[in-house]
Amino acid sequence: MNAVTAQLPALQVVIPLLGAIIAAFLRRGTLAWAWAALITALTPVIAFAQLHQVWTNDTISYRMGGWPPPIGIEYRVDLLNAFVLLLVSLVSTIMMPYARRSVAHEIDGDKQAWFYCMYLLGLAGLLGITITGDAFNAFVFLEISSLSTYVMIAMGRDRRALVASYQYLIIGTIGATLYVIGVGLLYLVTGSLNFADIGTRLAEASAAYPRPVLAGLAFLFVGISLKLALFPLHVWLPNAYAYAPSFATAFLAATATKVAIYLLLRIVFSVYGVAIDLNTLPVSTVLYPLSIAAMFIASILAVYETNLKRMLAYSSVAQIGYITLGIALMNQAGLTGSVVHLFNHALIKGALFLALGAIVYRAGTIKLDDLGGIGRTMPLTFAAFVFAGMSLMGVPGTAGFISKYYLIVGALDAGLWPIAFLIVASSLIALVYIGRAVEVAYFRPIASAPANAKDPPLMMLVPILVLTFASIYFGIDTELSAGVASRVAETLLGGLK
Amino acid sequence: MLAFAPESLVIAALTIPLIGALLIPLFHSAPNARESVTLATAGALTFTVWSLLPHVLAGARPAAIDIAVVPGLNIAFSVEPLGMLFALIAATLWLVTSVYAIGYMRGNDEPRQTSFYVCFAVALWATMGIAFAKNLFTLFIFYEILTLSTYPLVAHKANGEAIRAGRIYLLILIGTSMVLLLPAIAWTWVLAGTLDFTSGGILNGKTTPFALCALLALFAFGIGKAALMPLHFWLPAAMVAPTPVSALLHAVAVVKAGVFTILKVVVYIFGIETLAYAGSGTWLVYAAGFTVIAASLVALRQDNLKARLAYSTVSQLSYVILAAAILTPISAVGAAMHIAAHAVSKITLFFAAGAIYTAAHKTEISELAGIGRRMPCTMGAFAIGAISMIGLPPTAGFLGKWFMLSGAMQTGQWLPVAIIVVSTLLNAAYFLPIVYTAFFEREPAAHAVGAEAAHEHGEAPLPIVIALIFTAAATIGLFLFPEVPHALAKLMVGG
Amino acid sequence: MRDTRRTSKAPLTTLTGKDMRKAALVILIVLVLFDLVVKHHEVFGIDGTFGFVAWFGALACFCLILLALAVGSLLRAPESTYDD
Amino acid sequence: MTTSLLTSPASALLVGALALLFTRGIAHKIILLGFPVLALILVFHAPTGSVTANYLGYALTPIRADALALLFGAVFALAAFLGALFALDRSSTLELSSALVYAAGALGVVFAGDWITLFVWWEIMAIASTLIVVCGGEKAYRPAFRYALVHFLGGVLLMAGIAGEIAMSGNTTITSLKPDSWPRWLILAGLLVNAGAPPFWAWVSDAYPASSWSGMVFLSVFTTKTAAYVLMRAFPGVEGLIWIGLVMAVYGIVYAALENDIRRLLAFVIVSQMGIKVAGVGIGTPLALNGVAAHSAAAVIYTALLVMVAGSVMRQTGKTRMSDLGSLAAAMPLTAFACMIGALAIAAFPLTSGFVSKSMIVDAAAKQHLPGVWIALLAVSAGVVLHAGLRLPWLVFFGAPKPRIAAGDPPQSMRIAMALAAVLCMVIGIVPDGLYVMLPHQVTYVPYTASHVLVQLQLLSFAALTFYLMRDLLKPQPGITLDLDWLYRRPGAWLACGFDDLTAGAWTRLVSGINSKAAWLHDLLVTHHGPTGTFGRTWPTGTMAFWTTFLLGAFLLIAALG
Repeated sequence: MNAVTAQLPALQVVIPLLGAIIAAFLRRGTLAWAWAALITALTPVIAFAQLHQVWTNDTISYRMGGWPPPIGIEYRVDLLNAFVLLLVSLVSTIMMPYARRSVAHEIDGDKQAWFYCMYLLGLAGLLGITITGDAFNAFVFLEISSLSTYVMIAMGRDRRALVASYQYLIIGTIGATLYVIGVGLLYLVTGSLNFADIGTRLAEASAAYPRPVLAGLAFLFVGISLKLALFPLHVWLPNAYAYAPSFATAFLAATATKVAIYLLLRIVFSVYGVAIDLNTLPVSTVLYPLSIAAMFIASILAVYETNLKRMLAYSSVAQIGYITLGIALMNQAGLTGSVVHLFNHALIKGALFLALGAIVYRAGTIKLDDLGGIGRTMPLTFAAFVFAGMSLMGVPGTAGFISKYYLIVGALDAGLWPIAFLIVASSLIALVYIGRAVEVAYFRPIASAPANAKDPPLMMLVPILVLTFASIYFGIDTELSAGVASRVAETLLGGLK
Repeated sequence: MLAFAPESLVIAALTIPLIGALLIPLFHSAPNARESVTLATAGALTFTVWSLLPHVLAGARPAAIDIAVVPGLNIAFSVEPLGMLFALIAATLWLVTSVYAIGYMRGNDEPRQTSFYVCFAVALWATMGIAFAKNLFTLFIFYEILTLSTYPLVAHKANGEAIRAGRIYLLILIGTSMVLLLPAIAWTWVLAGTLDFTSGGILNGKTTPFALCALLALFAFGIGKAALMPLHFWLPAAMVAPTPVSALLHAVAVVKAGVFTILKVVVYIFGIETLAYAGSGTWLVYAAGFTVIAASLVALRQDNLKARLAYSTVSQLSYVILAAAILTPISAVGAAMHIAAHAVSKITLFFAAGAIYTAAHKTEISELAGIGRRMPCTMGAFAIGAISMIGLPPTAGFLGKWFMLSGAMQTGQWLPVAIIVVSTLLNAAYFLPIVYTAFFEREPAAHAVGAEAAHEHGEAPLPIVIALIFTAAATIGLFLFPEVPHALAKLMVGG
Repeated sequence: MRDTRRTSKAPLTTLTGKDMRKAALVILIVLVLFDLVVKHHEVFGIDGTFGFVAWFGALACFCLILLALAVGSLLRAPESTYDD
Repeated sequence: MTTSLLTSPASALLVGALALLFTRGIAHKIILLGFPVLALILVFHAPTGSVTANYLGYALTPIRADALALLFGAVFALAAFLGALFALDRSSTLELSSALVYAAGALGVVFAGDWITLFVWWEIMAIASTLIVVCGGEKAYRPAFRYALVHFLGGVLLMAGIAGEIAMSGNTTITSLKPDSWPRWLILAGLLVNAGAPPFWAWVSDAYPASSWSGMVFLSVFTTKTAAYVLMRAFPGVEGLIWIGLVMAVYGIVYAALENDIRRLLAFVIVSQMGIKVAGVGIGTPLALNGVAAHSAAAVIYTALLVMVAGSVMRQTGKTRMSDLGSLAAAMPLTAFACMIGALAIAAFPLTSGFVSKSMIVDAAAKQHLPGVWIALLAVSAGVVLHAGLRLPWLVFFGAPKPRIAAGDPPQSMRIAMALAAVLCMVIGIVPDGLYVMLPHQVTYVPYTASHVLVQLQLLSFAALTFYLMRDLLKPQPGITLDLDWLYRRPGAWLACGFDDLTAGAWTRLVSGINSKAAWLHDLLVTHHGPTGTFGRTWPTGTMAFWTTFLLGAFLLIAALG
């Protein structure tokens, strides 16, 4: 048993990676789904075991192939990435039962196995980025996850999916390239690829080569910003989310951007922050305006969007703005808000996109104007949408509120009360776009598309309800979300120079 | 009946409406059973809340449930006198309104009655949560639940007007609470390190008078349910809702939740003495006074009965705010008394408006000529409610005004006195014509108004009449026997 | 004068008659002359003087009528003034 | 305690009022007459001393039966009975029921020992009296409305004053006060509104004539007299009241002298009579207060009598304007006779009630060495001939013949009521001791001295002489005399309307402004944020690459500069 425990970090990535390869050989969709579900279900177990270990003991350092860092690749699990690992794996697992019907509905039979293969590959990539302690290794996983994502998006029914995927591919590649340039610069000045190791060497290097160190940060920052869809580098996201298969959208929305944010946190706080006073770096300077722009512009875009998936995609951009705003605040409450919102938003958006997927499944459209009365024909699904939407708005008693509350307190602690107002004001826009959907769904006469719709089968419904419940529940019991997040923030800030 | 521990009664009060809300949809296709569930729930809640009263009067502060959501933010409940009073009003009037609603919803063949009753029960649940909240955070949660659960009731008719009203309702109520109230709560937390309602307040010596002033402004305008101008217009808009909603929620539960919160914030967060000493509450007298007068002036112009009542509500709510802003213990007692007094009287008026709508399908005051002869009980009750609105004895409206005047005169504040004097006249000016029209004007001859309008009718259905006679009697009864609210209000200010 | 006869049943209507006018004059004079007999307890000096109340009553009434006429000329308005 | 509250005369009348609503026919009439009688009996059985109660933490004295209260209680109950008798044929149940409530309110005020109880009954009176005015018919609506507003104004001023007084002194009992603090000024103001003092006196002549022929009897009795009663208790000897009272008295005379409508004329007479009482309160000596008490008691009866006469004329002829009336004495002999008695009483002719009461006030002024006041009161006494004393009976029942009016004396119950009132006026005047023993202060006063009788006869006869000589100048003219109510009925209304239009206009502009701004904002947002807007449309990949580069450059630049 101990032997297994010791190998957990490797298993976390290896299992889905190998699973993906096997999935590619399974011809039948259902079988592939079952396989993928099984593999996915293993990942949170591992993640939880690791989190438990990190919570009670200390950071796990796993030497890939037995090579000691910094020469070998180190898998390094601390509270931050244990938390993100658990989030990514858990949300994916919850979503898996949903996948079968939805994927079968949207993707032709022979391609389904391929889809699951890509999905597992993507999952492995995301988990890999999160778990690895090596900058270049992270790049590799970034590419793995990105490539599989392009494929998944391209498998969408809509022809525009191809364009969206293609555009994402170009942008994603640019981002990855910028990232790798940044890593290269860091390697040049520090001679190391290991995050922790770079961190210890960076202070010295920075004194010697201040410009390249800063340039490295710039490349890393912009590269990661592309992946996490920081405004105005978000434009690939709405289309990618809108035209990808429903399940893929939900999966990506809940996990991909979160992992990118994790990477940003890692670079800023664990690499640069431990070496250089963060206040001298332009991170906050850049993040404040962009975050606020994201919160407002993207939210307003969501208001005028008639395609519900695109609407939620814009909403994601706005929510990412909150998360980056919390990073910009760089204090305990703000950072806690950031991390906890990363968690909460994954649950909320997962629930919302799954609900939309169910609507696609039953009513065949997500054009808001065609969905009159959907709330009455698909009561449970839409009720889930409403409750998750309330969480998105940050209604107190829901998970979304906890994030906003920490962000506001963070802003007030930093003495930036106008920002506190901006946070609450922008969350009001969420009320508008969610409210708009609610109006159509409940108070319009039943339109033709939803007329024959009904709640989806249990396999699909349960994940929706579980995630919705979670997005409410974590507004009341926050030990797992805010409790961990607050310790994460403590650790991140505690390591700062 | 006293066998129950007060703590379990608190929990019961907080779960009964929710259980009701979950049970009601099960009887979707059996209206009689469904309404029985509503009545049973309301009855059980009323019983529970009244059972709590002796404990609270005896000085107990039963607490229940304490969940730390995040450090410092607890969902916790504790019954203090003002909350007790509010819960008593809301629960009792819910029972009455349920009787009324049965008559109204059936009499008017309203659609979607199941969801109507469900939302009603949830709204009452939220009201109980507000009443018994131990701290600002808990109160805030239930405040928002109340908004969200009443939104479907406002938009109930699902026509253009109702949807528009629903939008305004949500935007104003959620908007103010998010943009102003939430920062106010966060700020309070940053300043005081606690959000618990504490006798004497928690902000004494914590910050400058100017900051207190700003914080009070955030609270006063953030609590949009209190309908302080210029954030009042959701209330008239919400009148498109079915009358039981207007009656219980927009004359009692929702709006009273607003002024209740303001009163609680002034008494238990700021502390009357802290505010009075810092002089940070003066502006609120102006704001509330302006609302009292301006809303009355607008009410004068309304021909639609419910719109006039709505503006009257706006005006009367600011009475409570005004009373709180006078910042004396005795005027705070007045504020609490006025919450109770206005509740029973305004619900009577709305009941009457709904009875007229049900029996005669009339909504405009100008159409009411002579209706008092056809519906003597309804219009008699209306007259009693109107007298209470003007604030004359022997009706409940006298009580709140009395203590407000006492507080204002005691501290030599002339503006509140002048406001009350002027608004008394204005109240009379817009209520008396209705009573006159109903009782003394001649009903237009049938041929003059067309066959359709000359609709032969008598009183509204029996449940409606029973409900409104009850509340009208309560309006006088509260004047004659004000001991319970008065004792609770005195306990609130610690006297 | 026909009028006098018709209303003669009412005792005071005879005031309009010529005789009654004379009688009234006599009464007035007699009333004033009584001042010679009856002792007034004076308080302000003037009130004990001969015929004070008589002339004062007439004068007061005269002044009040003048005042009324003045007010009337200023403030009389048609009955329809306030008709809306 | 509870039983004594239930058996108080006020409660009895409330029960009667309620019973009246649900009965018809003979039972209706029995209740109408019986309950005032019951109230009268209960007044004399009122528990001596006081009854206390606790309300809202205040110690209340709902019943305090002292000499003054008994006097006013008895008179009010009596007047209620007379009014009910007079109104026996009145068909409006609401008016009669309100009248009993109104009388109950007045009795409640009379027996109230504390300010809160007083205020409660005070407002009950206001509501009930408004209802009585409204029952005067459709034309009564606006006057009733103004009446209600004025009384609610007075009520709220009184309430503010009482609240302040109790909050400051902690004492609820009605005692004599010096107007030396704001609350007390407010109390005084509230009382004076009901007393018909300037600047709010116009409500009397505005509302009373609008009521029905029976309603005005009740109205004339209670509101102003209770105000006088409370003023006596609370503000005796406040000098300002003397001048206010004299102004009221002169105002009443002057306006009555010009008035054409008999009921409006009587309304002015009421104000004028109130003026003398208010002045008496201002003098404030025991003699003056006894005079006010006695005069109030007397005035209740003779004013009621005159109003009954006017009511009879109105009911029988359908006319109230003196320019339309005249020489009614033949057709309505009993009414005419009653009118003469009332006129003599109001003029304080010896052997009538006015003589034995009013002279106490005049004498009190003399005894206090207030020459100006004394002279003014004397002049006012002379001025009575200008209205009710001579002008009214003259123009209505005698005087120049008018086209024949077919009318007779009113029905029996009304005749009995008038006769009873007339007899009372005479009985009090002839045997004043019955009234004097009920007065609050122990003062020996002998009305019938030769000097006193002579003074009064001289005064009245010479005043009458002047009136006779100038009678043509005081012929009834159609029209009204503008009063202080002009201020709120004309400029006030214009101002209100103007303000209303102004604010409505401003509001409309504001709303349309906001709407157009909102529309503009909406358009702007759509241009930029709509699905095809600047931000909303899908950017070409090159643009995205550009922004990426831009951000990279910006970051580097900031880093380099920072």
